[in-house]
Amino acid sequence: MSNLLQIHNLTKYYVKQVGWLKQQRICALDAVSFTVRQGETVAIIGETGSGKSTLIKLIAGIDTPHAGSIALNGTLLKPYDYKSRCQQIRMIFQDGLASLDPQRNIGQQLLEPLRFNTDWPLAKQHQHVLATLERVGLLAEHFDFYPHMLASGQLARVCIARAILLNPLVIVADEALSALDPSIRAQIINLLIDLKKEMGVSFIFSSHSPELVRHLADKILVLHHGKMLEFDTTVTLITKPKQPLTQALLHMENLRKSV
Amino acid sequence: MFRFSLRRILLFSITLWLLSIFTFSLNYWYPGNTLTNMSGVTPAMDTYHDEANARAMDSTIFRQYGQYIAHLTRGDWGLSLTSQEPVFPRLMQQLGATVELMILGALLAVLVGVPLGVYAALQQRQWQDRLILSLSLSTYSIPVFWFAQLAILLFAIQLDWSPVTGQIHPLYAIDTQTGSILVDIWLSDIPYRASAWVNALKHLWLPTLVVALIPLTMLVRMIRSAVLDTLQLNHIKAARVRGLSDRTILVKHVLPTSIQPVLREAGLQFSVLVTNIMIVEVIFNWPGIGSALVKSIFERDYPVLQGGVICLAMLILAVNFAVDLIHAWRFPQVRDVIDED
Amino acid sequence: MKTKHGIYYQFKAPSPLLMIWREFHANPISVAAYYLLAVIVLAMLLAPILAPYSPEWQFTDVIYLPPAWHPEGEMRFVFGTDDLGRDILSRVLYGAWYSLGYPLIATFIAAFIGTTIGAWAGMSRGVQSSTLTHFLDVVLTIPSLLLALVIVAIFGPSLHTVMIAITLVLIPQFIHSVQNAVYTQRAKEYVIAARLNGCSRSYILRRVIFPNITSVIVVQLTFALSTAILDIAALGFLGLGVQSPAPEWGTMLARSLDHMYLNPWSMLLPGLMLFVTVLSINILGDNLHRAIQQQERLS
Amino acid sequence: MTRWLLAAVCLSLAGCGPLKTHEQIIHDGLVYCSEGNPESFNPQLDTSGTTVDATSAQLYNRLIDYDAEQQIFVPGLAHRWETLDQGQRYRFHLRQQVNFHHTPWFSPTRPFQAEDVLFSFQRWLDPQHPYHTINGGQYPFFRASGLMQLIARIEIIDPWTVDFVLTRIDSSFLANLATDFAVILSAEYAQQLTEQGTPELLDRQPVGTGPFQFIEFRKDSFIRYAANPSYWQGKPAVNHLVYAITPNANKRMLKLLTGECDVIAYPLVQELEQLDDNTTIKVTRSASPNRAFWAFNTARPPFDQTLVRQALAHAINRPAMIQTIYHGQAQLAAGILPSTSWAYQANATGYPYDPQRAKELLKQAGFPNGFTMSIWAPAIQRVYNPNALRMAELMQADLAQVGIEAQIISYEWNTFRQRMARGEHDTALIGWVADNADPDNFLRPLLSCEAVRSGANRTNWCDPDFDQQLLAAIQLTDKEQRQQLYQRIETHVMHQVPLLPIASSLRFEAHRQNITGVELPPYGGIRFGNARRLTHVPL
Amino acid sequence: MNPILDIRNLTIALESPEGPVKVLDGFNLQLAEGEIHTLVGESGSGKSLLAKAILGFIQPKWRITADRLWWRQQDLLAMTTSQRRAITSQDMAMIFQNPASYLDPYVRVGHQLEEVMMRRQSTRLFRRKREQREQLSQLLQQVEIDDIDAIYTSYPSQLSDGVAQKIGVAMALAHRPKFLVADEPTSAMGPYTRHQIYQQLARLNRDDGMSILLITQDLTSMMPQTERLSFIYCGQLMEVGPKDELLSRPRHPYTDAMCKMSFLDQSYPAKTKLPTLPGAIPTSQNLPIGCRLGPRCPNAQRICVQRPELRMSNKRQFACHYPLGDGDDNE
Repeated sequence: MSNLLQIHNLTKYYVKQVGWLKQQRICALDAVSFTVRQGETVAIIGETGSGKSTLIKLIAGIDTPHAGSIALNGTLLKPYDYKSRCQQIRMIFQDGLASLDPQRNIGQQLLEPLRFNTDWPLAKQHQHVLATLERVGLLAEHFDFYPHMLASGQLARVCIARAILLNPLVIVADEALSALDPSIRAQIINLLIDLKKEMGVSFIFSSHSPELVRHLADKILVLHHGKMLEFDTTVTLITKPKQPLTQALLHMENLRKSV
Repeated sequence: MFRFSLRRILLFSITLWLLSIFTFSLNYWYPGNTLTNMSGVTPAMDTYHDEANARAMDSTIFRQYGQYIAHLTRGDWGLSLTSQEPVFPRLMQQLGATVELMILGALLAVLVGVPLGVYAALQQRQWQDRLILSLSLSTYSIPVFWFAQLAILLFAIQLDWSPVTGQIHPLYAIDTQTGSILVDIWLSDIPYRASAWVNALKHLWLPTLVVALIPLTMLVRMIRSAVLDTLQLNHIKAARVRGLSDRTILVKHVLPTSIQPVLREAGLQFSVLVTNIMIVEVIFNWPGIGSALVKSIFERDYPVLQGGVICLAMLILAVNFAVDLIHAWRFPQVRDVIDED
Repeated sequence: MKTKHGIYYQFKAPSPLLMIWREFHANPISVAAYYLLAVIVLAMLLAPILAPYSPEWQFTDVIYLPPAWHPEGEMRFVFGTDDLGRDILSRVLYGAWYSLGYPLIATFIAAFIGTTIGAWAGMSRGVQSSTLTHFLDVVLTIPSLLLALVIVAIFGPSLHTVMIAITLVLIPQFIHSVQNAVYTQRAKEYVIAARLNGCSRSYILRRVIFPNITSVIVVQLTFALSTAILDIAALGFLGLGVQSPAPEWGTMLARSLDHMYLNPWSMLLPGLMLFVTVLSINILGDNLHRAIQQQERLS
Repeated sequence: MTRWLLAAVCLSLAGCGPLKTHEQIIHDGLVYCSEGNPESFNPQLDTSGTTVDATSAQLYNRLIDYDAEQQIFVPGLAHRWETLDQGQRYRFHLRQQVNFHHTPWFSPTRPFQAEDVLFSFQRWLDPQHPYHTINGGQYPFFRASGLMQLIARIEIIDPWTVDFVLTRIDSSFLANLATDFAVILSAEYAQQLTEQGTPELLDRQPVGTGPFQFIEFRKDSFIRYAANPSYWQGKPAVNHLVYAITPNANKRMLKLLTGECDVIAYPLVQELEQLDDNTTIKVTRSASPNRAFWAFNTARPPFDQTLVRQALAHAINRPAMIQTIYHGQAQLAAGILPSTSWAYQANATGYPYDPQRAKELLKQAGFPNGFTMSIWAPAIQRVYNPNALRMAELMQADLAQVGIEAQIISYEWNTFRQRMARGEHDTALIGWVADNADPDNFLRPLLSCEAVRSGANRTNWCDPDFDQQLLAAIQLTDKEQRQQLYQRIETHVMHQVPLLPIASSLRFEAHRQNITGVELPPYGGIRFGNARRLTHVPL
Repeated sequence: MNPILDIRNLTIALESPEGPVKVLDGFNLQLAEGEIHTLVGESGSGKSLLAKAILGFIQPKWRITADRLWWRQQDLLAMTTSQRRAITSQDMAMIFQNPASYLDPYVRVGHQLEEVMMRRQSTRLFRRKREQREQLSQLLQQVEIDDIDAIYTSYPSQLSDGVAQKIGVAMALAHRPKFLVADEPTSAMGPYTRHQIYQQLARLNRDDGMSILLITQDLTSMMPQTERLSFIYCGQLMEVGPKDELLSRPRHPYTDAMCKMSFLDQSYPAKTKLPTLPGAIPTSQNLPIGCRLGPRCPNAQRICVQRPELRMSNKRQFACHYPLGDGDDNE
């Protein structure tokens, strides 16, 4: 397997006013570099405020980095060039309800990426949307539904449907699973596992649940205060973590069991 | 706070500057002679040429603007075209009368509106709440000039609780110093001060009521919804769980939090207040800026009109500036939010 | 029911706008206000048919006639006559054009211009937008009536001037609220999602943001309309608005004050019409606002 | 604050009546609600009724006065006068021990003397006089009435005797001298002001010999006068006289009802019946030699065409106006002279309401499709016209019938007059109140070429022939002859119609029942010198 | 030993357009003094409602019935509101999810702390400032906040989630309650912060003998020190019992599924599909009849449309017609 996504030296900071006239840079992400192979699942872990969300946003293209580059299959991705990026990198949003327009029904919103990124006839677009809905375990009827009428699990499925519509190479997700109820989460995890197997897509997600990370990830990236602490395969990190923080983050259940 | 204040002061000065450019350009837009519009000096007067020189009328527009500002800051706001009196001293007296009405109206609106709004919120969906709400919505829709006339008919003519117009019975010889009648009585050395007070208050209460009415109803509605929103907030529930008494919660947490959005909208309410004052002054023959402004349009007395516009606009901007500072001082979190954009 | 997943869901669901409408319709007061306003607008449109006389026709033999229900009234003048013997009913009906029709036109023009500029400002970022925000904040604090007075002073009182003044005065309000609404919308996840879908800017503005701020615009419309009506009436009242013999309600009111002791009817009627119109618009706006909030809370 | 408000409300409610001192203050003074700001505090400078009402009879005296009831001249500051040189010289013997007002800005060192008479007249007679150009330099009444040409010179015989030498015999001289405009100012005060370098204060901080002295004027609010303690006819009964300026007629009436005004100017005619019923209010009606007319600005086309003017005269329905505007309380005018004048012509032919004829005349004049014009109408009440704006609306509707689109223009009273004097109007609804009984006073100030120059001729109509005839009429001493001549003149004028007479109205005044002694001389002005408040009746 | 909190057959019904909906249906809970009890329920299970009912924050539209709602042998339902408030503020406390939002954003943290502390000594109005300050710093030290001065003058928005929750704990502790309800106190936090908070709660339990009722959505964020577990689904109690007992040998299908879905069973290989409950959580308008798990339960039969009895079995209780495991441990 080749290197699909190369992330090089990615840096992002926020400017904060300290006193007057004095500004302070707060690094959200400090020179993070790693590569993702095709079909690989990478988990990003870290405490709150460690830069997980920033990294995901940068890869998805919601934000632009102050330094560094993201390359896909060797070509650099330009910032704000959503048109080319969205066919290759898609994002699953955490909050299904918030990421869907309340004024339009599910079908209209799922047609959107096809309309702007394919030159298919409308009938084919429709067909594709219906097929994708079925693929994520929804029904053709859901095409006409408005977001507020769906339950949280179904919304998560719609979000996944939106992400896979264009057959992307990479899917990113920011804490997409942690807010779900356990019984729903399990269904979604199963769906993701299925889809990954079918599509061979690379999956980058962030989570603070060690169990989930261990269950899904091939590789784990540990972030702390915007710096990359470790990046290695799951097995290596679980068995031989170099950093104590990695140990702590990944073995929380040991603490849990300890009492 | 210091940084915030500095930014606000800067913004305030820029606004004043824009205002000055606006009023300066108005002189050219008004029909007639620009210099006359600016200074009240007509071509027929001997001083016309001196004035034209003093205001650099034959020079570039920038120098004219510079002279305009110089005259403005010097307190030389020109002569009234109808009375040939200097505009500025008279405006200052009228400002006193306007500000008096403004302060009393605002006080009345706050003192009645806030408790009423809070009460309505606490009685949510009870009949009291519905009554207050529907009353305030109806009152809010009454054209103020109509209401003022009805009030005069009722209170002055039918009930004789109040005189029809004016600041005080004209036979009270109160020297006009500030224009605000209560202050003037206080400053004067007449022997019958007490009855002058009573008489002035008899004249004052009806216009004050009319001026306050619409801001009051706005306040009731805003406070009510703000309190209702606040009551839904987590920290209020938490305070209750922590065992604080209802009174403490209301006074120390609900009210301050609810005031915040209301304070943000204070500018809007103040401008409604000023609008009402302009109309009320005309109806009640109140010798304030509003009535002078309207009269000056009839008389095509542009120097007075200009002065009135500048005065009112500056007053509004200053009040907004003050409210901004108070807001930011009281609610520091908001400061950052405002600062960001 | 359909399937194992869909077991608990109803089939066809109303769109959010329809839901707002239903919510709104559930409140009898707002429905009453709605129909009242509809009746007033209809009366305005049909004024040439409904009005028994021309609004300017002077029946000099019957001046100061009280309304028909008054013992001294006459049936042919239902609301009585004014000081020049003109039929008040006809004047009130035709007056609706000045006091409701023209404000409506002004509001829509202002809404169009204001929304366009507001949308542009909301979509653009950085200095230009923040300058505009601050500037608008300042402009908005200046009372609309004061600005209108200045414009009247420049062009002289007439219908045209009043229309220009009111339209100009309303525009900043629309810019402000639309800009704020667009700005808020831009931060919403579904807008970000649309951006990530590769949608064009104009598509995002038209199809994603705009439907979501319709409610804001509608509420602003009702607010602006009541402001416009009251401002035009106030200008008329001050004698700086629409000039006689146009039967504008504010002007009629001001005129009737001269004989309010003798003939209070002629003062009550235009004032009452203003009040009822503005009240129904305010109730409409208020309940619409509440219905929208309710709908947002549900979804 | 709220507590005070409550207290105020409580005080005004039954139970706790007003404080005692309040009654005293009210008892001590009198409030007259006037309709507008005086333009100046010197009636020499202005013919406006508002200025006259506010100043002439209150601040000043004249050499002689006219008693309209007995139709004779009575002594003023001159206690005796005689005619010399067959009527070309008048000698006035002045009253001694008359003092000018003692005010914070002026303390007289000597009583009134011939020097003051000389100053008061020379000021407007002599263009070289240092005070001639101060505050406008227009003396409309004197210019229009011909006094400026009439008086050749004034001679001081001794401090208490002064002679007026005329250029010709003029029967209207004494009448003009008795008008409200020929007031006597203080020469000493003028000298003091010259020294101070503030000559313009002469007409702003006035000093006179009248029953009241000036205290304060606040534009749009009030004029405050105090009784002159050393008035030569005895101190007035009221100590304080306040003119509360209330332009809105309706408000004046309401204030009279609530007792805020004791006397009001120009009550609304249509409300008079209501006021009559009210026992606390008394309305007085008196005949007044006045005329409301519609002046056409003949300097502006198309009003320079007689046909157009005649057409317009036919186009408006004046009888309807008598009903709607005057409520029948006026007389339709046929000619310019009112029926009270001795030169009145009973058989004058007017312009009946005839839209058809108007259209024909317009067609003849070359305006078959009409034209656009403006009607200027003042926003305040006058003796001759209680509601000019509404009258203008009636006319607007009438004119629309003959295809003329009229626009109504109104300004605040003083602005209105100033702009009209500059000739900015097309047509104007205005009027005239005679200053004396002489018919000349109706014609010369209104229509002479001299009046065009002074701005008092609202028509800008100048006919030398007409002026010549007027001059001839005034030099006649035989009343019969004069009457015939005036009839000829009037017929001529009515044919030319530079102005269309509309009506003569009764003069009204309304006051509280407990006020007496307010005098309304028929030839304009209002006098408070003898006004008093009857013993206050507690509520 | 009597439980300090004894709840039997608690039912809360809400008014809805379709009639009353039992959002909490026959709930049982016995909490011993000094016990840590974790209540696991997914969204819509009525767990927050339960917390409010215990603390006495009841809205007029709720209809509460119970065989028993006792606090230390006192019937809470029979009390007046003020008595209830007295008990609540005396003996109970609560900490919340999103701690920062539970602090007044416009008041400095120090003032809010003082306010809560002052509540008890309201009679002594003029307490000395220093004395108060000392007490406060003691309290803050207890929750391991070191930078007391900085915290004291800062506003809630300036605090991190962890610190804010510690403040919340400190406030809850201010009047030494006997019983603490923690409503998803750590759900928005990283694993490490969560660990810290739990450590603190555990220490409070150990040192002061404070009973804790932890409410959570997810077994993974269960407090490790917990002694007993309750599972609640759509307002119905599924299973209650000692933690180890329940996790190792679940009798109820729901308990079983929850354990598996929460990766507690480490035997499950990575990247394989998880066993799940099919379908979605019903909304309160569409609650199934009888056992509310019915439509999603792998073992459900027709009889499940009848509400199963709560069965006692070897220190545990469960409500199921077809329990897992053998009936061995049935006495």
